[in-house]
Amino acid sequence: MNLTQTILGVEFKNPTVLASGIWGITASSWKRVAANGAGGVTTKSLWLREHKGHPNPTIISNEHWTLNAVGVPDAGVEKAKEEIGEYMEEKPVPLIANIIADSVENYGKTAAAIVVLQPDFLEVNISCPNVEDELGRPFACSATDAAAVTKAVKAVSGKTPVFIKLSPNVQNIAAIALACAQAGADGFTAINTVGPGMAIDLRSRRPILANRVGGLSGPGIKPIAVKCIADVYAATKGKLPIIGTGGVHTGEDALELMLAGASLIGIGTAIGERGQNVFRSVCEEMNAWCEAEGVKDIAEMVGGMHRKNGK
Amino acid sequence: MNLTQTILGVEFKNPTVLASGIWGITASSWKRVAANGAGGVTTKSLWLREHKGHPNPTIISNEHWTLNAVGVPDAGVEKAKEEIGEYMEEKPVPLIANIIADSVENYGKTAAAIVVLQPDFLEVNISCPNVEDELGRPFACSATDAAAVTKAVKAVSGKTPVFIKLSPNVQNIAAIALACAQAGADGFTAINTVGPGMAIDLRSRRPILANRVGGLSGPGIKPIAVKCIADVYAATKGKLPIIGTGGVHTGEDALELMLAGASLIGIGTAIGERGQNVFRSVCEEMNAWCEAEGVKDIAEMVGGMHRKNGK
Amino acid sequence: MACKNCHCRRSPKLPQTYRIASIRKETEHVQTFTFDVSFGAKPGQFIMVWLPGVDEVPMSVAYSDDKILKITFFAVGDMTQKLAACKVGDLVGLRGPFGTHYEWEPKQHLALVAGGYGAAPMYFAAKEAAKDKCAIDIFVGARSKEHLLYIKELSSLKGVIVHVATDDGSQGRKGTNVDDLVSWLAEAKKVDQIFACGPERMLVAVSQVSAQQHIPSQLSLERYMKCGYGLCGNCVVDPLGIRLCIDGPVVKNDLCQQITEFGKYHRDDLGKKKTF
Amino acid sequence: MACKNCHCRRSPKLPQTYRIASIRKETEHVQTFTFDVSFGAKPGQFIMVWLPGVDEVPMSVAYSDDKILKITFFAVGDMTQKLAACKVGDLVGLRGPFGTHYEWEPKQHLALVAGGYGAAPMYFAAKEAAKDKCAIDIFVGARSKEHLLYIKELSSLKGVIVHVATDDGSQGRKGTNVDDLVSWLAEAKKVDQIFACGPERMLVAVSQVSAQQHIPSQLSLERYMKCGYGLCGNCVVDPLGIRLCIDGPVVKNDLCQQITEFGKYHRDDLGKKKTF
Ligand SMILES: Cc1cc2nc3c(=O)[nH]c(=O)nc-3n(C[C@H](O)[C@H](O)[C@H](O)COP(=O)(O)OP(=O)(O)OC[C@H]3O[C@@H](n4cnc5c(N)ncnc54)[C@H](O)[C@@H]3O)c2cc1C
Ligand SMILES: Cc1cc2nc3c(=O)[nH]c(=O)nc-3n(C[C@H](O)[C@H](O)[C@H](O)COP(=O)(O)OP(=O)(O)OC[C@H]3O[C@@H](n4cnc5c(N)ncnc54)[C@H](O)[C@@H]3O)c2cc1C
Ligand SMILES: Cc1cc2nc3c(=O)[nH]c(=O)nc-3n(C[C@H](O)[C@H](O)[C@H](O)COP(=O)(O)O)c2cc1C
Ligand SMILES: Cc1cc2nc3c(=O)[nH]c(=O)nc-3n(C[C@H](O)[C@H](O)[C@H](O)COP(=O)(O)O)c2cc1C
Ligand code: FES
Ligand code: FES
Repeated sequence: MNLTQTILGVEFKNPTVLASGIWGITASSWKRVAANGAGGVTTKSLWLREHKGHPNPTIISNEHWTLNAVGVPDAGVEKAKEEIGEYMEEKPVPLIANIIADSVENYGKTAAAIVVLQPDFLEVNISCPNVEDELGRPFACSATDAAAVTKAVKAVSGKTPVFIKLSPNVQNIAAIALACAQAGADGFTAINTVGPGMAIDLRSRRPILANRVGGLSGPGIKPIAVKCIADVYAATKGKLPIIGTGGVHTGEDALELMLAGASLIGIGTAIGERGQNVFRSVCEEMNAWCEAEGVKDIAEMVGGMHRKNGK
Repeated sequence: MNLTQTILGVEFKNPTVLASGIWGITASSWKRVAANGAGGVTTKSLWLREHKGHPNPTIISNEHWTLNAVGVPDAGVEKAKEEIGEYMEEKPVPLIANIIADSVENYGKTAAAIVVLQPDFLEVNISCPNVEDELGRPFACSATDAAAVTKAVKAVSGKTPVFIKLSPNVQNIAAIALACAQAGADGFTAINTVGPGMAIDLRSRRPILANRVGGLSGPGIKPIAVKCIADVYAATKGKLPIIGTGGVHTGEDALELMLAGASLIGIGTAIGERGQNVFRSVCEEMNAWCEAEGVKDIAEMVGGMHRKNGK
Repeated sequence: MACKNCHCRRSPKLPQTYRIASIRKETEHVQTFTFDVSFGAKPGQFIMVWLPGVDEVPMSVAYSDDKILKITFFAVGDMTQKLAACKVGDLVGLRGPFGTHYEWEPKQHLALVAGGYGAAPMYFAAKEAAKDKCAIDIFVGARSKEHLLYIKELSSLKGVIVHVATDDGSQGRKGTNVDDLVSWLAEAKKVDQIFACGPERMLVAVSQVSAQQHIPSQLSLERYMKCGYGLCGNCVVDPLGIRLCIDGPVVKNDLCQQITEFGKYHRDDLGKKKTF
Repeated sequence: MACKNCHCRRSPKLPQTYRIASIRKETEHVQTFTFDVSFGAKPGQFIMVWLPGVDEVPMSVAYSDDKILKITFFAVGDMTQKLAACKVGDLVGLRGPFGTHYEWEPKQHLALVAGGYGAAPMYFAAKEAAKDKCAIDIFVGARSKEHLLYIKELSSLKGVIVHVATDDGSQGRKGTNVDDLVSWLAEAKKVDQIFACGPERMLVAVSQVSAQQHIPSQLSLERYMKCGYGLCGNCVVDPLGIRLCIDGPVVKNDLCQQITEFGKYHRDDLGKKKTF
């Protein structure tokens, strides 16, 4: 059974990719994750210039959810050059460079600075719910804003495919995806974290996260990811690839997101529970399920839900 | 330690109330839930006229979430009269009548028909995410619509306090709460279900819910409930009581929602996991925690997060 | 995620489809489906059976062990007729098991009363109770010979005596199975418990016999079920307010006698009362 | 929800505040806080310590049993200074335990090397290893007498020999504790393992000794930590890409020697390299 996925000309040995912001802030991390079986890796969101994150606590979990308000810290493009440069010398698996900025103009500038490092895809984070105090409502919450960012990035991205990372915290994700598609997006990543949410410490009566609120990830959000992926897939008639992300812990979770329309599967929070082997395990579980069900090629699964009889 | 809460003149022997749509479709159910320790009970959403729900499957769960798309079936006001009438003869604990309608006008009509049955509170469900195909975007997603419904209900509700049940699936729940408050709302219930989300069966490649999508409840949504309650409490300066609902399974969960600003605590999905004793258990756990921490009156906890040093 | 071992998504509250492994036509309108999956169900418990795109309905477990699950159903309406049209290999969603089950002590003498598709769960109960060395007399009833179910299977069980009754007398005694039970009991037969599964009017008759003759009984009640695990409230009965997916379907007669709606009405999917 | 018994919210990944039960001032800048809560931590593991409104930082477990937890900390910057200003009864958030721990076999001869607040976890390791009948020589080092930690507690442990070294010779031998270890080893002392906790330059010295003399060692490495359970990636080391909150803080020297950044640089909260 074939787990390889070739997406916009880039070959992934399996559909799992490291989601942005988890683990992956250095070249050595990406290599380690690749060695652990991931089909691709995504960088933490990269800023043009150094950007401070929030004070700790920034990441908290229980068995149902993870709340994070890391606040997208990054040392800026110089560090990205060093790390991506180092990774590219070996490049065990494709690299997706995730970028972020505080204005449409700066998205363009950041994209320009990163695209020269020759990542396989650019992923544009317009959907982080943890920097609202600083940046205001995410660009992903308005079709116009989302399209404007897409256009700015596409203007400088050359041949590098551009994936727009969408927010589930919107009334109509399909409309936003369509606007981005019309502005030239080559694909989507869905979803970024949900909410935001809040957790309070009972004795001190204080929100636990220093930022008070943070985005939800983990198994509790999977149904929202599935719904958003299905909406985006339907809206774009399955023509643009989707990196499905949100609450994937097992091979069956991954297959569910693929049926909804995902071509690749981002895995983040599950690393905390299933450990670094989660990529390998998820692939083994996908493989076992497909073998048992007579699925010969994982690509068959993509968007299956939208076809009559699923085929 | 005192668990009694007196809200707008109505005494609840403890802050737990049965959430709308779970278990409570008959008088005998409300009595049973009261006998199991709930401080109050809420009816399933009542329509003016008979309203069909969705075909099954309508409710599915795993350990992290419950997805439901029951589709708010109801037999209409005649049945409500019979059941509420029967309940009122004994009325072991206060009754919150939850109403729903398909237009601003019908919200007014339904409220008028129900208010004569003398429920303790009217709760107005403008936030059900499972009837979008039929009714369009919930009224709770627009400040104008939400205020219009509030006004229509308040016009006929007389002395019965009106709680508006808010949706978490909005950009700015505070703005919507404020608009309702200005239109005369006496309190809020936050939150209705999240999403909606979707779950797909792998072998048949079909969404499991007949309605394809359904609202999320259960432990996975608690952080979103806490955040929404905190926002509504802050926006209304803690002046309007909030029935905090969403993911409460334990006494500590209940206390967390109270610190965010809830005066009463709705419990729904947890009944599926902890059984009918969940009300009693949650109260015992709240009591044990308060005793250990020297909290004499549960009312002290309400909104604690918003006060300096939590006191 | 519920299955700790294999990270499959098996959760009793989330349906998953399985292929029909084999089909047996029992009577004109009744079939038995076998699935190669273990649900660890006990006699009297039910499963929610989902036909994708159609409906999901509760069905008693007709048989369950560590390898297979069986359901026996009557093609009565839309869902069950479409189910009846399914072929081996077709996908049917299953979740559960839910609810209470029949309970016995080893070596008890049990009288089982089975009407309609109730013969299936009663067969399962008889088979399991026989393993516990119970002595079993089962009273199977039907309109006529062609509608009798599970007679052969029951007859093959050791320690089980099968009594047949048909309304038209085309097989066994003419009359109802409850009449049969009553005359049998009148012959000074002593039983420890009566189990019953079948149409509500049959259950009412059994309930009366049980009360009058002071023989404990367990009856399987059917109400409209959506969730199967205590959330929707559709399966509650008056005036107790208990949910029959949790405190039933199998209820002891003591409890049953407190259900004033028993034999009188049930509620539809809107919660509206429907008289029997 | 994580605690199945009492339905409290105890989860290792979610901080919960506890009252400081007692405070002991160890030196001018070092204090020990005791909390009446059991974390079941092992020597070498760490806890994330949260001061509401300020910051959350990792701290080694100074002691843990089925009743209490202790941390010993140096007031070095904003968070730790504010923590130092706390009084008994004040609330401090704790979550964990996280990471690897020191490992030994019963009856081994262990050499422990402790610099700065490293004396606290080393005391915990010594106490636990002594229970396993290990013979322990511990080499405690500090700038001067006033900065020595846990000397009294260590001296009171049976089977533990305490060697003291100070930079200025104000107590014990003049020089570093690693020099002390080296000369002690030179006197043909055989040890099965070396454990070390202290400033990275001390660890580098121990690592070299360990490698040269072919004595297995376990070293506790510190890197900037946000989550403590493998998500943020802030604690990774080059070129292995391993996360020290998972595969550390205690690493075996074999692994440590593959960490090229060891003794050279670490990364700040932005992931920027900072040379030591
Ligand atoms: C605990 C329990 C165990 C059952 N076991 C069996 C069994 O082993 N074999 C069998 O053939 N039937 C069994 N039934 C009945 C079975 O659920 C109905 O026959 C089936 O739902 C009919 O669906 P339909 O669409 O074919 O018919 P419809 O035309 O939709 O309805 C026919 C009748 O079935 C009832 N029904 C429909 N949907 C439901 C529902 N969700 N829950 C309960 N009743 C419903 C209606 O009240 C109606 O009176 C059981 C019911 C319950 C409650
Ligand atoms: C595994 C581990 C165990 C530790 N055990 C102890 C201990 O037992 N006692 C003790 O006093 N200290 C311990 N530390 C160090 C302790 O975390 C820092 O002293 C503390 O973070 C300083 O915070 P500050 O705000 O007071 O100082 P700042 O002025 O903010 O920082 C001073 C130094 O502390 C480091 N630091 C700040 N925040 C963190 C963080 N989140 N993670 C790691 N380093 C950080 C910075 O790199 C900086 O160099 C340990 C660190 C690690 C990684
Ligand atoms: C700790 C943490 C940090 C994250 N940082 C980023 C980020 O920098 N950029 C980004 O686009 N998404 C970020 N995300 C979102 C994830 O990439 C992913 O979309 C989300 O967590 C859902 O997937 P999961 O449930 O598999 O974690 C972060 C998530 C977590 C938990
Ligand atoms: C099966 C089910 C049915 C529901 N029906 C209604 C309803 O009719 N009206 C309503 O206002 N809310 C309804 N809700 C929402 C709940 O009242 C509650 O707001 C939500 O489930 C979150 O709380 P919980 O996590 O405690 O369940 C329903 C929820 C569930 C799970
Ligand atoms: S079937 Fe839903 S409560 Fe019983
Ligand atoms: S501290 Fe976050 S990964 Fe190690």
